[in-house]
Amino acid sequence: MAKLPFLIGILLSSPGVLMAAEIDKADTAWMLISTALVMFMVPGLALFYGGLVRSMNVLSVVMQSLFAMGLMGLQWAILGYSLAWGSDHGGFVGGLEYLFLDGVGQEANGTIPHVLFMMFQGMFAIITPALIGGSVVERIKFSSFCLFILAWGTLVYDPLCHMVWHPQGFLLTRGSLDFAGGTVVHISSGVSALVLALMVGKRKGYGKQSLPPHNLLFTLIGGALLWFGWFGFNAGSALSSGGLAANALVTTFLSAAAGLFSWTLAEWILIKKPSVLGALSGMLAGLVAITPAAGFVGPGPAILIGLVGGLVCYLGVRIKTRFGFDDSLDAFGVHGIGGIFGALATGLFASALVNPAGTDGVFYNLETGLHLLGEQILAIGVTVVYSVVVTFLLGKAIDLTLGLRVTEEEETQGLDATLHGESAYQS
Amino acid sequence: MAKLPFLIGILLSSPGVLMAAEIDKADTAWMLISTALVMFMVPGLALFYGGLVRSMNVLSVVMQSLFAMGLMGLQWAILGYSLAWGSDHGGFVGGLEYLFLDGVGQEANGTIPHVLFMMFQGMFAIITPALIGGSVVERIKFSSFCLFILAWGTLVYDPLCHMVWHPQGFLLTRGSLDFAGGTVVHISSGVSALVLALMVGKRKGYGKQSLPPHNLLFTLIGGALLWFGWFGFNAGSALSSGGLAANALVTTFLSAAAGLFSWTLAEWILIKKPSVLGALSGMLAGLVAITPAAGFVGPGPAILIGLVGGLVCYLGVRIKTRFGFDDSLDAFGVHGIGGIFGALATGLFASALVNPAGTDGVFYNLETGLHLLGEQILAIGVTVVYSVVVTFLLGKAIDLTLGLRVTEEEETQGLDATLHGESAYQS
Amino acid sequence: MAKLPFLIGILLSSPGVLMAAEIDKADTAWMLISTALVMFMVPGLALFYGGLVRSMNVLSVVMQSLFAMGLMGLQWAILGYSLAWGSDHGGFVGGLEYLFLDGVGQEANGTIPHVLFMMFQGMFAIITPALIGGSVVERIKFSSFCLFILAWGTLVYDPLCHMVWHPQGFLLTRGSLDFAGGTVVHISSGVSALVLALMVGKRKGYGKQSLPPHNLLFTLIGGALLWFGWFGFNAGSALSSGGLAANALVTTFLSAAAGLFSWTLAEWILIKKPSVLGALSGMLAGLVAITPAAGFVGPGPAILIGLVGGLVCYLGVRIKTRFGFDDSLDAFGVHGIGGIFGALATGLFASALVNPAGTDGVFYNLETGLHLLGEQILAIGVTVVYSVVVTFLLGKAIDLTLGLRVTEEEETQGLDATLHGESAYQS
Amino acid sequence: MMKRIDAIIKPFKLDEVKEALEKLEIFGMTVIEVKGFGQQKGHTELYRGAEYQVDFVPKVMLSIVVDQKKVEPAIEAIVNAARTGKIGDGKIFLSDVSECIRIRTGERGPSAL
Amino acid sequence: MMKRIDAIIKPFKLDEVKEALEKLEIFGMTVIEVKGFGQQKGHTELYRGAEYQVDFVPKVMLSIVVDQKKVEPAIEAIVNAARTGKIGDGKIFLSDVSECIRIRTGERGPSAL
Amino acid sequence: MMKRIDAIIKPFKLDEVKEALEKLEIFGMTVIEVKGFGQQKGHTELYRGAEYQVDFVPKVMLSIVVDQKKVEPAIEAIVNAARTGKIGDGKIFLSDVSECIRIRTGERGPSAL
Ligand SMILES: Nc1ncnc2c1ncn2[C@@H]1O[C@H](COP(=O)(O)OP(=O)(O)O)[C@@H](O)[C@H]1O
Ligand SMILES: Nc1ncnc2c1ncn2[C@@H]1O[C@H](COP(=O)(O)OP(=O)(O)O)[C@@H](O)[C@H]1O
Ligand SMILES: Nc1ncnc2c1ncn2[C@@H]1O[C@H](COP(=O)(O)OP(=O)(O)O)[C@@H](O)[C@H]1O
Repeated sequence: MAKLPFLIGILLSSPGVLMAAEIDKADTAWMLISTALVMFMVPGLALFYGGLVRSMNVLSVVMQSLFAMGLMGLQWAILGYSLAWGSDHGGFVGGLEYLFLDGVGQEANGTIPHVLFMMFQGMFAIITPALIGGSVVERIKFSSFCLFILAWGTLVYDPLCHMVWHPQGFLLTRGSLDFAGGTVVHISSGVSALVLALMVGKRKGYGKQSLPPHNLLFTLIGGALLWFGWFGFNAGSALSSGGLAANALVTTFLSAAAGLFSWTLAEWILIKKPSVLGALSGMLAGLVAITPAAGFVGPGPAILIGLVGGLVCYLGVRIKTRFGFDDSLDAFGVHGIGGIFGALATGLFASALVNPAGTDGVFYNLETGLHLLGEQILAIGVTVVYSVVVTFLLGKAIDLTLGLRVTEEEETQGLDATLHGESAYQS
Repeated sequence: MAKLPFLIGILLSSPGVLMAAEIDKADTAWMLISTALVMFMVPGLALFYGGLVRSMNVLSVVMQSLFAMGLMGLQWAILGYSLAWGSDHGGFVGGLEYLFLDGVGQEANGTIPHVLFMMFQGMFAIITPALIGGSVVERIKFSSFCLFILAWGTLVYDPLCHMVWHPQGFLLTRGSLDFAGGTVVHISSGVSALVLALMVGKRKGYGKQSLPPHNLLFTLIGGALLWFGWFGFNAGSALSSGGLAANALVTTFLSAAAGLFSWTLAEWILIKKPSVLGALSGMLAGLVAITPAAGFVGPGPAILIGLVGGLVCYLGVRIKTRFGFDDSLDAFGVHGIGGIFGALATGLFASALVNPAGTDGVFYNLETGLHLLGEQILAIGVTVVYSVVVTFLLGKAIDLTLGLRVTEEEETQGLDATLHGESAYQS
Repeated sequence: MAKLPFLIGILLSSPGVLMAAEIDKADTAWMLISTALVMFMVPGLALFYGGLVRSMNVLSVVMQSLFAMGLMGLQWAILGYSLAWGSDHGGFVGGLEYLFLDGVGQEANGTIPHVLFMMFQGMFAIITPALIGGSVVERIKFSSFCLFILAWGTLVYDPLCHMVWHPQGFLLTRGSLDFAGGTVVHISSGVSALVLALMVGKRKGYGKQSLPPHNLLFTLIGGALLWFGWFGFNAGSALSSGGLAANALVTTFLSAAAGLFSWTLAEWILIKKPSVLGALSGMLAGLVAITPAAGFVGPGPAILIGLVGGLVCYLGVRIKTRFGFDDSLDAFGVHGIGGIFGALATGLFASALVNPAGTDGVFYNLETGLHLLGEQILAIGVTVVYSVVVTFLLGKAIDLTLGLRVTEEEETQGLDATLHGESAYQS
Repeated sequence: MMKRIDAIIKPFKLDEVKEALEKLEIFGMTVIEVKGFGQQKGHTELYRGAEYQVDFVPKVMLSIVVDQKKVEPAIEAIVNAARTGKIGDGKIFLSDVSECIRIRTGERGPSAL
Repeated sequence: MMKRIDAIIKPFKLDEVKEALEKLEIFGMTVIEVKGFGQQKGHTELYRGAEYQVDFVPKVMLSIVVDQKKVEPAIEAIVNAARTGKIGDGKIFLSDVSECIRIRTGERGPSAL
Repeated sequence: MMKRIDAIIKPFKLDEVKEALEKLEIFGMTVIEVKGFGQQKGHTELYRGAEYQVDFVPKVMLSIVVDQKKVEPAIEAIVNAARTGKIGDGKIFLSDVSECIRIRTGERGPSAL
């Protein structure tokens, strides 16, 4: 539904007359910069994650995101865009007419150039697999990780994107709402990250040594790029300039601010120390939680979603100490938990006044709201089950062939030197 | 006057028909990105300041700006926006109709969605109190700082914003000009920073040890974010796309370049060493100085303002060695002095040709110019006196209750470990 | 040709009626942010380069780019814009009517304010000389470098910009295509960097010691800013929002992704270690290679240009080990080689379908293509010869007067301490 | 008599060595990050597709001053905890310390350790 | 005879110790950043809301080679300047140095200090 | 008997000193980054247009344990390689090492070097 302008464009025009739709230069200006903003999130993620590991592994972590830009960028142009956005097949996957971007040009798609729509969507297809890396840092084989995200992007992300956002996608047509990627991006990557972390196993020394972040300033810089870029991610998902984009930008900011506030406060009260990593994690939790809701809820609910989202994720990352798995950088704790919370909250707080293309959630209209909530739960369920199953199969296949994990010696000496032939720092 | 489109919107339409005004998508696109740009300045400030302190305190400094995002962001949504931009009360403060953003939606306010106008203004309300932190780093209690900025934002920033920018604000209606916050942002925070620094006292070792910056690269990155974001700050203050925004962007760049040039040259001539911190400080001085003038003066005067602004602030930061106070990161020396200089320069160089909503300054029309200059001086005076008095009262109140300063042991061991339970770096 | 809107604006209107042309607010919004994006590349370059040198010289490298902002920013406002974009003199250089930005105001130039066009172009005039610094780091005298780029900007960049982009520039009127600066920016700076490196000589210890990068994370951050900013650089060169800008943004992204991919893969296959610096270098190679082509070729060819561009530059940087010169940070290897490759590739892949202001290249129409290719080769030749000759003369003149190189003691102790009186890091 | 044990070990063995020493009730030590040259050669690193040799290997040096009678048990504990059997496991050097002073109290000799 | 004084102190005491030594006309010394383990326990740090114990404490080690006759005054000066009275003030270790050479001139013995 | 040579030198001389020692077939050494105070004064640095004095000078300390008979050649090699003739070239300190153990094998004495 977030993709409404696109939907209208498609519905009103057979492909042959797509060129007839008109490009709006102001919408295009906003989508140009939004696309650039989402791209900027990828190095943001690299820095956010990179600062949190030990210095001997920082480059290996950075490389996961950086190389995803090349690998998944090309995959999207060659195959992924078509699988996600090509003509519908049963509500699950797109056709192959856009292979190698065939027929994707400057003509209007909605009110922006088709090629720009393709690229904006492509940035989501890059960052989503990169998110997964956070749970398996400091021990996964780089070659196996590359193979995994290539297959995962093709088999998980592209079809999910179709189901949730394509005008004939089965989750969209049933009525679930996901403005900018609660299910497609965060839940899918979050739960896959958990499965992969379980398969790869814990880091050597996990639970015994402390493995603290080596440079929180890089994490801060990464967090800054993520927050900044997220405005493009969420407000760009309006696919146009105007009131809806403005609403999405404002809800995005307020939820992030509220998440930052509540997580930090929780630490302050419980442990007496409000920390920078806590503030950044809360901000991230707020951003994740608002993602599916940004264009369907108003500023007030956005603050609530952020406040609760921060607390929910705070608990989310504490789970692992209870269950003893090593989701090293909390890809599941933040993106999985936060994404599920956000998708549910959309069912509660969505308002047709904010976005006529949406529905009233539980708090505004119990009838439509309960139906919406049901669809949200279905969408979450489909995303979780599908992601978990495919990730497990892919993980097993790779483990049995290439192997998922580096040797103990490589892990001990650090992946930067052993896999990438580099050291991040020289004194 | 910088807020003219808003002004017209308000004047022409009773609140009931505000929805009738039309949203311009191009203006909205520019304001969406401008809002994001100003947000980006907050982590920019965190990095700029963070790099300048000792490594054991970097996180505590970063946290001042970061937490302001949560704290002041929520304050703005709940109360601040209404105090600043609600219906006028005597020219001094706004009413309470916008409490909890009630009635602030996607309807047009000028030519952009109201909610977006609110958010753009909100970013100013966040960064201004964060600026104050620069004078009291490495020794102020975090809890006291939070309490201080919360009260200061409510009692100083919000009313000042109303007086200077609200269409019925008393300084605006009298005729003073402040395009993007020379008085509201820089003078207010700069002089408050000075007062607070005097109340908190000097850092242990100040004047005896050297206390050098621990990482100038982070300061560079912060400076880059600030410069980049300042385009949104100043050119976004046109509240529209077009010639005025273009003029503001160009004057902003040229003044910063000129300030960078003149400060560096001063060092080169006087000490034979042109330094990176000098270049960055000069850039900042140029940006501060042009802020009130950006949309009222042309490119030529902008260069002059930058050149002189760089030199004035260079002297400004040297004052403290004469008087022996510890404005640690020169919040007063740069923002206070630079802001006052810029507000005066606006009175000299403003031109109605550049912006019909402005007035001719002294160099273009002696009559209107002298009147303008008088109003500028009045606005400076009001800002200085009001900020100093309230800051002093707040500071005293907090000092007598919570205490403003950490213990000597906390100061010695560093605030990161003692207040925030973190270390920025692990080798 | 990339500057077509400008061209039309000029042709249709005598200077007296230039004000009559109309400003498009959406185009202006996009150009405002594009200008900010290109500015952001300058600190990006500072960080990219700064991370690659030894820690005792990082500030001296940063300062080259930073001070260029002040020096070349003012040069552009005072003289450079007029030399490049003033009324034509023989196809080689502009007149002096715009000295001190006289007559450069908010009136339309094409569809954007003239003053904004001036500033967008100005960012190119700043970053181009800063690129040269990469070949002579860790040993060039700062004063000599400043003098050199001031003269080089005036004598090389400004006239080249006129020849290639001004509507009456002789290379443009003959028919060569350079969308965003393959010749003007990359080839000119790349070959000049090579000449200057030969004149300044190798770093002490070069070839014997390893001189490894001191902080690859700063290089990553710099790379991120460069990639992000390059969207403004290339897509902003459409000087408007819409299909052409969208095309340029997409080709820019895809070529960078492809270059990142191919360089990394080459390392992976040849040395078994895919490195972060390799990925970043490949990305940069892809960006450089697509620059002249971005608005003339479609997404498919962009991928090819990126893939081959990555490999070509990989070889390009290996040349120096064969020939034994010290192009320290590969300004020639990446910008020179990549720029030449890109300019040729434009002759092969340009398509009038993508941009009616362009021509069909060799692969689309052999006749027009071969002519175009000939013009591309001519443009390359003129740029190379002109840049080499002037750089050599300037270098000699400076060497004989000020001297190009620091003393051995300064080089040994590091330029940060000796020339700039600073250390980047304190533990 | 007190002895100073300078043990140069692989960095990731630090925790294990520390634990082994604590078992001997040796609670005081000072740790220095160093670079080692020896039979263990450094690795190759990349610079834009070119390989170069990194000569040094990151090591950690533990400096522990102990009473004479704890020297042999300490050495044994370090050797056992730090050994991987591969080249580069490191060395232990022993030297004499003629006096030890605890700054806080001014007390001297083994009891100040 | 020359002696080597290795003093491990709290980092923020470095300036004061240095000044105290300069008063004794001891102008040469070498400073190393180290991590200390001892009775002074490290602090707890946070990682996403979880606390963990940091074992080491940042310390500074001064290595000063002096002529025998300056040993006692130097120790006294260090102890006075570095003492805060709290656990973790540090230690001073004394050992023998059999020779000293000034690289610049090649001269040997105490005069080379 | 084994001796420990602690040589404090200018950082950029490290490579040359290492090469000179390798010519003597001394392949083992440990390198520490240190800050030196001495006759060589630090430089002045800038902070926003104000100058301040930086007291310390970055130095590198080489710690090399060698057999008695290699001591003099080693000293000579270091002096020659590290000398620039300017103040601050550094010092060499000699002390006794009573035992050496190779962790990997447990072997002791000079053969463990
Ligand atoms: N003669 C020596 N003097 C000082 N340190 C030494 C000496 N020999 C070796 N070392 C240190 O011990 C470390 C390990 O030595 P190495 O020869 O690589 O392996 P091994 O310990 O297995 O013999 C070196 O990296 C170096 O730090
Ligand atoms: N036996 C030892 N050998 C080497 N260093 C020691 C020893 N004991 C203590 N130290 C160093 O001295 C520092 C201070 O010691 P600690 O026991 O914490 O307090 P105190 O000095 O008050 O007794 C430690 O952090 C450590 O660096
Ligand atoms: N007495 C000393 N004890 C320990 N280190 C010393 C001593 N004197 C000098 N050093 C070290 O040697 C370095 C060089 O000494 P300095 O007096 O500057 O010059 P020079 O070596 O030419 O006499 C100092 O920076 C310091 O690290």
